[in-house]
Amino acid sequence: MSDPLLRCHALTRRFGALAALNGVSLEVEARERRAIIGPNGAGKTTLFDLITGELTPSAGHVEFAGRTISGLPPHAVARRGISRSYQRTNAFRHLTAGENLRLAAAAGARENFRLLAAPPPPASTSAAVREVAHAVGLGARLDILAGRLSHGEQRQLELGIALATRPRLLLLDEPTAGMSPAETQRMVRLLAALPREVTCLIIEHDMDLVFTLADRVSVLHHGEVLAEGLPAAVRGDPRVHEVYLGSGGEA
Amino acid sequence: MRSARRLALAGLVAVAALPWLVGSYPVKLAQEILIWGIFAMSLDLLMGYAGMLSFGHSAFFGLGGYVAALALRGWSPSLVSALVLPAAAAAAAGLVVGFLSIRVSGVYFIMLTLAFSQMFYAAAFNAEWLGASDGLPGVPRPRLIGLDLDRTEVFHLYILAFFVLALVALARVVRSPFGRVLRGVEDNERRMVALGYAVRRFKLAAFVVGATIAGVAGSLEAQFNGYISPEALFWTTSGEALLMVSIGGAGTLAGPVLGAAAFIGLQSLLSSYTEHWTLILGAAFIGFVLWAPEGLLGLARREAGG
Amino acid sequence: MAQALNGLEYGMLLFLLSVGLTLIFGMLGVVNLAHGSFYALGAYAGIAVAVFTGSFWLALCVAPLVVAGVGAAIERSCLRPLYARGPNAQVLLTFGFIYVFDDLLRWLWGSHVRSVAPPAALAGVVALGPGRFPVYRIFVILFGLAVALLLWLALERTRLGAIVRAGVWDAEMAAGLGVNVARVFTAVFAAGAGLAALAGVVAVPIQAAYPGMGVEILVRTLIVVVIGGLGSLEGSLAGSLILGQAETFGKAWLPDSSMFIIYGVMAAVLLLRPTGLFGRALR
Amino acid sequence: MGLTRRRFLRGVATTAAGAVLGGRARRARAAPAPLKIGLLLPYSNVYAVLGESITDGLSLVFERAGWTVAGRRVELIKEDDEVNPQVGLRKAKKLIESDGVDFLVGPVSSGVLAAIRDTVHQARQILIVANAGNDEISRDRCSRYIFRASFSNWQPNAPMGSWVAAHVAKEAYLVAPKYAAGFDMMRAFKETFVAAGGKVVGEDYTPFPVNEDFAPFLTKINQAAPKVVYAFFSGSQAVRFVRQYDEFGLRARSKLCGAGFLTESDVLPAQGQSALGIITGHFYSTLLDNPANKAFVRAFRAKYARTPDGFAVQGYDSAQVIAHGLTATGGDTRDKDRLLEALRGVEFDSPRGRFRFDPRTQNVIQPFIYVREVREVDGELANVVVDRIANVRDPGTGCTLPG
Repeated sequence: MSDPLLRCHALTRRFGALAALNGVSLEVEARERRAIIGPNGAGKTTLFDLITGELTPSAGHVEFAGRTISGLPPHAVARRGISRSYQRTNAFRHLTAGENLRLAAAAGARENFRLLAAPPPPASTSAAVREVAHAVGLGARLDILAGRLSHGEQRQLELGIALATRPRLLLLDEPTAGMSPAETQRMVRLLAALPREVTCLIIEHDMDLVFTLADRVSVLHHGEVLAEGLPAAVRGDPRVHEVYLGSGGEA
Repeated sequence: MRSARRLALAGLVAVAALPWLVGSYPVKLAQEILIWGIFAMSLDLLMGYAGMLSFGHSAFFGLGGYVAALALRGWSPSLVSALVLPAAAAAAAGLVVGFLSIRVSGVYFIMLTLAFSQMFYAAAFNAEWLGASDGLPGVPRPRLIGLDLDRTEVFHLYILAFFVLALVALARVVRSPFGRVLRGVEDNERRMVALGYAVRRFKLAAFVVGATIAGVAGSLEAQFNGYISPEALFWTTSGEALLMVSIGGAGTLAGPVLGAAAFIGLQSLLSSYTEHWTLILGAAFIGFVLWAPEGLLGLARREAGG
Repeated sequence: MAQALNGLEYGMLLFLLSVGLTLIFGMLGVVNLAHGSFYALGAYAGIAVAVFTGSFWLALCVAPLVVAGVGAAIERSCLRPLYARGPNAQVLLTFGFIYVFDDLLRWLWGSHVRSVAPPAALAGVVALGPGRFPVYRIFVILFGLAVALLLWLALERTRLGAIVRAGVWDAEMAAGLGVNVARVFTAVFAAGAGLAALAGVVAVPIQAAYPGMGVEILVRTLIVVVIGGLGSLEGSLAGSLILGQAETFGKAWLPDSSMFIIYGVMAAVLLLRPTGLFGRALR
Repeated sequence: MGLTRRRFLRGVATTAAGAVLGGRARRARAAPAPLKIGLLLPYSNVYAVLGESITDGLSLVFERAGWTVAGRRVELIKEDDEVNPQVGLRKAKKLIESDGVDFLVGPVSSGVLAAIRDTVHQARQILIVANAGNDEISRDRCSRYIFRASFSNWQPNAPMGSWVAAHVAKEAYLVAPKYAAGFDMMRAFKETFVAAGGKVVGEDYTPFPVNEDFAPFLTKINQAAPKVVYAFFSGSQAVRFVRQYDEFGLRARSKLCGAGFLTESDVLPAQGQSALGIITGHFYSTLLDNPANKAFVRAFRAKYARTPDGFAVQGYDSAQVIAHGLTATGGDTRDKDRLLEALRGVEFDSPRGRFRFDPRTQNVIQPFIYVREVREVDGELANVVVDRIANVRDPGTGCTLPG
C-alpha cells in the first residue's frame, strides 16, 4: 500500500488544564474502515474536531493525502474531501430533505456566487440528490422538512448530507446514536453498502456494528490511544476489556 | 404561487394608479412606504435570509442619501448622481464594514455594525461641509429625458420603478443558488462551514448587496424629501427598519414591505390621535415577537391555511 | 489628574449600569436592549421615593427592588417563551420594550426634567491639590467599587454565585447540578434590572432624569460590555474604566473627535479580540 | 390639551360627515370654512415639554376668542414631529397637502425647520415659527412665507456680549452644545463681546444630542478660572450643566451667564438652588411688569395651574399673529399676497412688549432683550429682570425679501 490517506501526528488538545487529547498518532489507509471506540470523554469527538479544523490542535498536526491540513479553516478542510456526520443530528431543519442534500452536494460549486442565476429546479429532480437519497434510503422523503423527519430518518439524512459532498474521507460520529434496534439494523446495512472508495472513520458504541463493519479498531482512553489492531485482536485485549468492554455495558 | 403573483401584479397596478385616485398626501405616504419598503427588504436579505441581525444598516441608507444629495446639488442632476454614485458608495462602504463585521458573529456582530453606523453618524454630524446637525437641504430631483420628476405622478412612477427593480432583483437573488446558500447559513451556519462553504464570503456578498440596495433607498429618500440629515444614519433608523421587517415577516420579500406600510401607517395616522402611539407600537411589536414571529405575512398565511 | 478622577467616576457609573447587562447576558444569553429603560425607571422610582420620604438613602434601597420586580415579571412572562428561539428574537423583544417604557415613563411622570439634590452629607467639594472634586462623585466611585466587590464575593463565595458561574459556562451543566434553572434565570434577570435601577438612582443627583435618558445611555452601556467581553464581571469593570477614561480625556483634549473615540475603541478591541477583553469564544 | 384633542376629533368627524353628505354641506356653505391651523411640534421625545408649552400658550388666545377668529371657526390639528427631521417633513406634508391647513405653526427643533423650509416655501405655505431659532431662516434661507414669532439665535446673545463685557467682566469662557444652534449663539455673543473689548479665554463645544457628563469641561473651566462662563444649553442638558457646574463649586468662582434657555421655567425647578445667581439674556421673563404680561400670566395660571415660560409666550404670540393678520383681511386666507401683507404689518401688545415683524426678514423685532438673574421670589426661583436692551433685530445678512 502507498502512503496513508490520513495521518494524525501526536495530536494534543487542551481545554485549560484538561487535556482532552494527548499525543494521539493515527494512520488510516485509503479505502480502510476504521472504528474509534472508547468510553465517554475519551476524546473521540475532539479527534474529529481536530481533523476537520473545527478545533485547532494545541500540539501536533494532521496530514491528509500527504499534505498538512492543520491550521486550515474548516471549510477549506472540507473542500479537500473530508466530510463528517454529527453525533446529534445537525441538518438544516427548516429546509426539505432534498434541499439538505443539494446544499451538501453543491458545496464549492461555482454557480453559488451567481447572484442573479435562475432559480434551480426542485431538489428532488436533481440526479446527484436522488442518488444520495437512494443510498441512504430517503428516496421517497425528499420533500419533507428535515425537522419533521422521524429520528431514524434524521440520522439517515445526517449520513446523506455527509455523503453528498462526495468525500474521500468520511468521519461518522455515532451514526446509530439513539436508534431503535430495527433502525440500527437498517443503518448498518446502509453503511456496509457504501462504496469502498470512501474511506471511513467511525466513532461507535455499538460493538456489533464495530465488528461487522470495521477493518481495524483504535481504542481511545483518557485522550490517548490505548490499543489498535484488527477487531478480533482488540476484542481479545485484556486492557480494552478492563477500561471499556468490561465496565461499559453500553452496547 | 401563480395566484400570489397575480395578487402582487394587481397590487402594483393599484399602487401605480394612486396619483390619479387619491389626494397628494396619501400618494406621498405611499411613496415613503415604497422607499422604506426597499430599505427594509434590503435589511431582510441580511436578517431573514442570511441570519445577520444588523443594527448598522442605516449607515448605508444615510450614505446613499448624502452621496445623492452632494452629487445632485453640486455635480449634475442626472441618474448617475441619483442611482449609480449612491449605490457604488454604499457598496464600497458595505464591503469595508461587512468585511470587518463578519469576522465576529451573534451579539458582537450586532454591536460592531451599530458602532460603525454611529461612526458614520458622528462623521456627518461633525462635518460642516455636510451641513453638520442640520443636514443638506435643497436636494434637486434628477432630470431624465423629458420627464418632470417634480410632478407628483411622474415621481411616483419613478419611485415605483425603483421599487419594482429592487423587488425583482431581490426575488431573483433569494431564489438563486446563492440565495439557497444564504438560507442554509441562516438555518445552520456551522454545518455549512463543515460542508465546505466559505460562509464568510457568502455573508459578505449578501452584506454588500444589502448595503447597495439600502444606498439606493437612501438616495430616493433624499430626492423624495429634497433633504438629508444625520438622523438617517442614526442606529434607531436601523431599529425602525428592523421593526418593519419583524412586523411584516422576516425571510420574505413581501413581509418587509407590509411592515413598512404598517409602521409608517401607524406612525402617521395613530400619532394624530394619541400621544401614546409609541406605546401602542411597542406593545404591538412585542406581541408580534411573542405570538406571531412570522409577522403579518405569517398571520395572513395562517388565516388562509385555515 | 483631575480628569482621570472624572473618568474614574464616569466609569464607575457605567460599571453599575453595565454589570447587570453583562450578568444577564452571561446567564441567560440575552442582550437586554431594555436595560437603559430599567435605568430610567430606577431613576424615576428613586425620585418618587426620595420626594415622598425625603430620604435619598431610602430611595437607593427601594427603587432597585421595585425595578427588580418589574424585571422578574418581564422575564417570566415574555422572555421565557423565547429561550428556545435563539438570540435574535430576544433582542427584538427587548427592543420593543424600549418603546413601551419610554412612553410609560412619560405617561406616569410627564416629560419634564426632574432631579433631586445629593444628600446633605455628600454635598460640597473637596480640595485635591490645585483642583476641586465634588464629594458626591467620590461617593459614586466608592459605591461602585463596593458594589463590584460585593458582586465578586457573591459570585465567588456563595452557592447561588457558583450556580450563576456554572450557568455562564453551560446552562445544561447547571441543570445537571440539580438546579432549578428557570428560577435562577428569573433571579439573575431581576438582579440585573435592579442593578440598572441602582445606577439610575445614583445618577439622578448628577444627571437628572427625563424619559429619553435610558435610550441615550444604552449604546454606551453596550459598548462597555462588548469591550469587556459579554458575561464577564471583570470585563465589565475593565470596559467601564477604559471607556470612562477614553471619553473623559476625549472630551477634554480632542473635542472634535470625541464622538468617534468610544466607537473607535470598541471597533479596535473587537477586531483584535472578537470576544472582548475578558470574553470567551463560545456563543 | 384634552380639550384641543377633542376639538380636533370633532373637527375630523364633521369633515368626514361633510364628505359623505356632500350636497348638504355645500348648501350650508353660507358659514365660512373653518380656519385650520396645523401644529408641527414635538409631543413625544425630549422636547415634548416645549411642544406642550407652545400649544398651551397658543390655545389660550383662541380660547379667549371663543375659538373663532374673524368669523371663522378655529380648528387645531396637532402632529408630533418627534424632533426628527424626516418625521417632521412627513408630518408637514400631511398638514399641508392632506389637511390643507391655512397656517402651519412650529417647529421646536432647528433641524426640523431646516428640513421643512424648502417644502414650505415651494408649497407657498404660511409658516409661523414658534421656536426654532436657526439664524439662516432670517438670513440666506429666509422665505416670504415664513414668519418667526419666537427669536433668532442671534437675538438674545448678541446684546449679552456687550452687556457682559460692560457689566460683568471682560474675560469669558464659552460652552455650548456642538450643533448649529450652539454655534449660532456663541458666534453672536463673541461678535459683540470681543467688539466691546472682551477676551475669550476658552471655548468648548460639548457632544450633542447626548452628553451625560460635563465633568471634563468643568475641570477645564476650573483650571482656566475665567471671570465669566457664557453658556447655552436647553432641556435636560441645561439641568445637567447647571447642576454639575454648582457641584464642582464653580458658582463661587466664575459667574455663569448665558442664553435665556439655560434657566427657563421648564428646567428651573429641576436645577433648584444650583441656578441661583445665573444671568441670562432672553426676550421674556414671567415677572415682566406690563399689562399684557400680567393678563397673560393670570390667564395661563388660571387655565393650566402653572407658571408660563418663554415657550408659552412664543405660542401665545404665534396665535396673536394669526388672529391679527386674519382680522386685517376680514377672515380671508385665499388671497395669499394680501394675507402675507397683513401678516407683515401686524403689531400688538405681547407679554414681551410691543410685537412687530422686521419687514426685511419677517423675524420678530424683540422689543427688549431682558437681562435676568435667577433669584428666589416668594420661595420660588424666578428670572428677575435686572436690565434690558431695546429693539433687537436680527442683522438679516443675505436675506433678500423686499422691505
